[in-house]
Amino acid sequence: MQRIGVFVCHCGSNIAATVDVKKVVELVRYEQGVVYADDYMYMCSEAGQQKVMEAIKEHNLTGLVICSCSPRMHEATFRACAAKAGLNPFMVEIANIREHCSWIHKDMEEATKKAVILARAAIAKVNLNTPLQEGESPVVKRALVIGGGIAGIQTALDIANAGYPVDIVEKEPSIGGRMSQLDKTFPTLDCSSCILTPKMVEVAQHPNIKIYSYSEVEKVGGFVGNFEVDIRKKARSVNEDKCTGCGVCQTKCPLGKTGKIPSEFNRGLGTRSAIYTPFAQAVPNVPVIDRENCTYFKTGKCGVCAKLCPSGCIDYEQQDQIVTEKYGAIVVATGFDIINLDKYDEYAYNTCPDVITSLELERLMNAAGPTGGHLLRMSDGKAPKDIVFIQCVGSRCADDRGKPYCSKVCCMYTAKHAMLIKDHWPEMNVTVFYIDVRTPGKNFDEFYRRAVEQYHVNYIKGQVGKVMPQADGSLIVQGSDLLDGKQIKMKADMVVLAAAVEPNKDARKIASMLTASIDNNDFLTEAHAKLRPVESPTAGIFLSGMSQGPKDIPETVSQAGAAAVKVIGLLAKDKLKTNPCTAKCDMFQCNGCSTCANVCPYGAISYEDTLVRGPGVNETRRIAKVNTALCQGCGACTSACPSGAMDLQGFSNLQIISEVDAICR
Amino acid sequence: MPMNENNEFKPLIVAFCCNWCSYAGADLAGSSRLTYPENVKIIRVPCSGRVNPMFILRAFERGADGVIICGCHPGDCHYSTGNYYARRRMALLFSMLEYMGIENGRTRVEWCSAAEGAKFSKTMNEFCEKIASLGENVRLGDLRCKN
Amino acid sequence: MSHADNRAERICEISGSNPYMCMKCGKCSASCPSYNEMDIKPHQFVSYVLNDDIESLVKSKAAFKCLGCFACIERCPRNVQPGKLVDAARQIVEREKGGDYIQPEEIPALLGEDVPQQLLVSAFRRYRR
Amino acid sequence: MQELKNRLIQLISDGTVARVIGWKKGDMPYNPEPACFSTVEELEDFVYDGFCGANLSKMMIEVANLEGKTAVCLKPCDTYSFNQLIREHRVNRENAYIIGVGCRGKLDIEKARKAGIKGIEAIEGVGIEGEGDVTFKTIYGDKAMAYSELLLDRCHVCKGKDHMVYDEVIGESKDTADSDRFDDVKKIEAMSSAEKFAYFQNELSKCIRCNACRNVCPACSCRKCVFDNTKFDSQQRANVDSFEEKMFHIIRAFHVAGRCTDCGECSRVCPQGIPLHLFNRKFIKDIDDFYGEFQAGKDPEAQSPLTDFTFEDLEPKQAVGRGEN
Repeated sequence: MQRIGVFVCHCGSNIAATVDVKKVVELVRYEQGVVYADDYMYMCSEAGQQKVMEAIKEHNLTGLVICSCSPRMHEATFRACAAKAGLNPFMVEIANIREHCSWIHKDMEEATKKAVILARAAIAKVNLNTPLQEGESPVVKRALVIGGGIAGIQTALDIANAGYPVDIVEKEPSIGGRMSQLDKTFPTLDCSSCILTPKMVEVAQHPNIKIYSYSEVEKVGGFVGNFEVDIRKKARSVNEDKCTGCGVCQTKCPLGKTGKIPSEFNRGLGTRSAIYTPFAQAVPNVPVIDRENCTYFKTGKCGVCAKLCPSGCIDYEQQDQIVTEKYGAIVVATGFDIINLDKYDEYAYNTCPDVITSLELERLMNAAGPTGGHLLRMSDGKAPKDIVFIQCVGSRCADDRGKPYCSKVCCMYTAKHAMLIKDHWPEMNVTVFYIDVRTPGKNFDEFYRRAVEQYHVNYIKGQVGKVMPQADGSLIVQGSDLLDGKQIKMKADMVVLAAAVEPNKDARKIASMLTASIDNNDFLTEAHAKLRPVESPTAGIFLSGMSQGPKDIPETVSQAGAAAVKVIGLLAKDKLKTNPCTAKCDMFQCNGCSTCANVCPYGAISYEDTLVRGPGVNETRRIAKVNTALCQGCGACTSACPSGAMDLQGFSNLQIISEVDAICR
Repeated sequence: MPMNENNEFKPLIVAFCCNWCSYAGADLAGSSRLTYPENVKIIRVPCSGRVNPMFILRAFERGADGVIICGCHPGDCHYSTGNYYARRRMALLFSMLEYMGIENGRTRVEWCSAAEGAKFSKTMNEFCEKIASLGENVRLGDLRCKN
Repeated sequence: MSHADNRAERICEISGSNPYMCMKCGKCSASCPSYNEMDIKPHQFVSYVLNDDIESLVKSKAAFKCLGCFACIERCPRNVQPGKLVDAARQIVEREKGGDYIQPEEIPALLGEDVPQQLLVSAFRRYRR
Repeated sequence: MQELKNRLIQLISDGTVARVIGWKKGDMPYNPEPACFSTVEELEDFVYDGFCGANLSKMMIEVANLEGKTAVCLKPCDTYSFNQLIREHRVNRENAYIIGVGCRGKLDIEKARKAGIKGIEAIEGVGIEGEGDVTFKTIYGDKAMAYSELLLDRCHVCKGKDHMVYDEVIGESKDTADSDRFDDVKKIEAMSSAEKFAYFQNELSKCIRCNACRNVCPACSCRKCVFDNTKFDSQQRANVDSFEEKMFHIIRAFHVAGRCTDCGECSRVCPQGIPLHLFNRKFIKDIDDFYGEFQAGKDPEAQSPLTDFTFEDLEPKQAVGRGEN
């Protein structure tokens, strides 16, 4: 017979405003097994925990029910608290009377009734709880970072500098990510590659970092501390070890001069050869052959690169290669792209080459870009005179053309663009149509104000309704000026769209492989929006950069560092405590039918001939055996088992049924 | 039959929510103050694959009027595959209940992620309405049908 | 919207639009071809509904200057679609007249020289149901 | 039958097998009993005729670990059950000598009773060969019925004349199917919800919980079944209002879902004549409809549909209301 203590939390007024806490205490006092019941203003506070610990000792409690917030919030707190008082931590159950009751209900009487029922269910469960012991599993002291942009680079460097080996998997031929495409960075206007390139080089030279470029994660198995990952190294057609990065192949490739292959790095504004590195500072500085466009791969003729390569590293026969590696932790840093603008006809993006996205503008303004850093119109190669920026293209949209969130970086980079243009070419007129200018960040508003005050950029509050290309090659922009109450029609030579950001297309696929949760916008979900912002709810998976939500470079770098710290904290442990809520087989009921092993995602179940001795039995049978180090406690086996021999500790059949009974009483 | 003061039928609804997605979704509904009726009571299970058909039958036998099982979206299961098995198991169970003359709609499976607090609340509101329209569960109390 | 006659609510009901969704970006007014003719601008329609001032709307010139070109409906990023509010205001005017709906044979007599073609087309598009 | 009996005697005499599982004469001419024979003398009582409906594969579980091989007589449909038991590691294929016995359909004495035949003393024409009518010698004189009229319901939806697993086959088999296996299920599916409920209410209210269906079932071969399990509160108790009691039939059907070979033994042995196979067959039909055709026991390597999935499986809400628009 258990001796259960029930503690009901007021959570200030969070619970007490809708649930009559005192009444709950009075009503649960007479439940089976309950020997003590009390309430307190903040159960999770030190004083509240003290109260719990004292009650455990004073009343010899064998079980605890805490009626408070979600177990996802404070279950660990109260388990630790129980352990401190000498009670097995798995004798604690939480009745969630805040998120599942007080916060969503308004009627005090009904909410109180529900709180009592939720408490009863938890009490019924605790009556059947048994003390459980945590197991241990070893930690592979190596981390994987998926994505080699600034987020992945920073995370990898921080982990590597702490002394742990890190692998970066980057699907493009070079690391660097979006940041390598940028020209300057706000709010200080540093040159992007000037601050990024040293980091890329550091990664390349770091003894603890290995880069898998032009590679993708193919399969992920295992669990925290013991992930097993298959990495597909796509065939580069170039021997990475022999290549010296001399660049002869790229300059001599006949397709380079035809200008037929658009350069992805330059957002299609420039062209590249079929054998190429995306940009001059590529890391690794080893080209790849684009087999879809390469003449040799298409016709079997050409082979110029192989003939001219001084180190003989061109290998047309190279195949994709699968590398399997073990990791203790995985960081997702898959970054972002900008949305497709096909659905925004009104801005004429698809019909007029002089309507460009901000990312394209970055390339046009970059000295290494397709125009050598001269801001020229793509249609006629002339310098524009009037430039109009349109904000929130696809951001903050309630319809299915865009995204519901604010992309966060556009206000600042537009101020940056406006300022840079006015700085280089003071004769150009720059107009920005905005809905709101959002500049929360250190020195951010000052930066935006400089654009207006120092550079006289024309900021107009109002959205643009339509961009109309004219026969003379110019554009007419029709927009609102809400403050002046006018509809404006103005001439422009170039229109720049602040297109919404969206997570990388592969984010969902990768999240699925990692069994990490992901939201409707394909951003990875953090374990707690406020308190665990760089961790996925899936243990051992960490989030870095835009894959978690829109953020700028300073934020990305801070988050990357934070993710690294979490990884280091994990890798620093020799053993991890394993969840003791594992499956357990009752040998008297097991038929050895293998059904459970068929559904186990972790291969944790094996079968052994076991001597079964008990009332009326004394024979050797084929019995299921659970490897508790592998078992993650999902319970798939328990509901697949035909005879009900498999049960899950901590969520046993009888415990769940007793909860059902308590609720339906 | 439980009634409220307006003499409306208040169904008893048991919701099995997986710990990783739907329970967290319910928490999000809570912290976003997205309301749904009090008669929904949530039982936390590690995975929708943990839900044994026995639990559902038990709830009905004990007087529940509706049972809903919520799990991670297919493909997003924290344990990779649990919800796929649950999906098959529940499809067969629901079809069998229908075959035995139990009203459609007393049981439901909904995939709800940790980020879908609004969906969780909406689902519960819809489900409560549906069950209220079906009325009290009398058929599935005793399959021997001896009373 | 607790106004006695609940006309604002009726506007929302008729239009199926939720003015609270508006983020005041002004794209509707930016798209409107008859902007200069309107005494109440498309984006202002939203605030008039929010502020329960339907009287001004039904008395406005704007309600009847709207061509029904659907540009604001098409482009509104928040699904508020002010054009539908304008349309609802017109319907309120019609309904409150209490009279019968117009018969098809009466239409030719009502058409003046300066009735824009687009208005006719859009009226058919809208009222064919 | 004599050929079969001779072969069994030979197998025992030359030591190929240590025992034989077959049927022996019962107390009435129409109820031969499953039996285990260890000597040539015991085999004197061996019988195999049209009334040997019992599926003997389940008995092989008990002999799986005994010394020496065990010969077992399996009809074509019984071999499905045996295969399923192989898949579940319940029987030892190495230890079994399977004689596929010929079958031209098995008989249901209830059909004769329903035709008003009483006081049966002897029955002729029920051998495994032949085409003629069945003659009942009764205290009221001879009565004849066509063999096909007497067939068990399950034989009208025969799975075929081929044995799925065997060491040797003795005798000819015949596919006796003359109606669609799912006709009865479809009939119920077409009813309104209230009609369905009334139908099952009527059928299930006859249940006396004798457990015959459960005990005979070769799929529910648990050492300690879910109905003996204290962990669900589903174990049998004297209390007739227990959870287990109320939900017995649905639990039983789910218990064997995906594993049931549709051998029909449950309905054959039900003393109350409840068409229990209608539950199992509904699951089989749904599995076929939802996940592609699957016959448990056809291939002992095949993955059971309940321990398998595809990414595109139908959603539970699509599984119901298919009869409606």
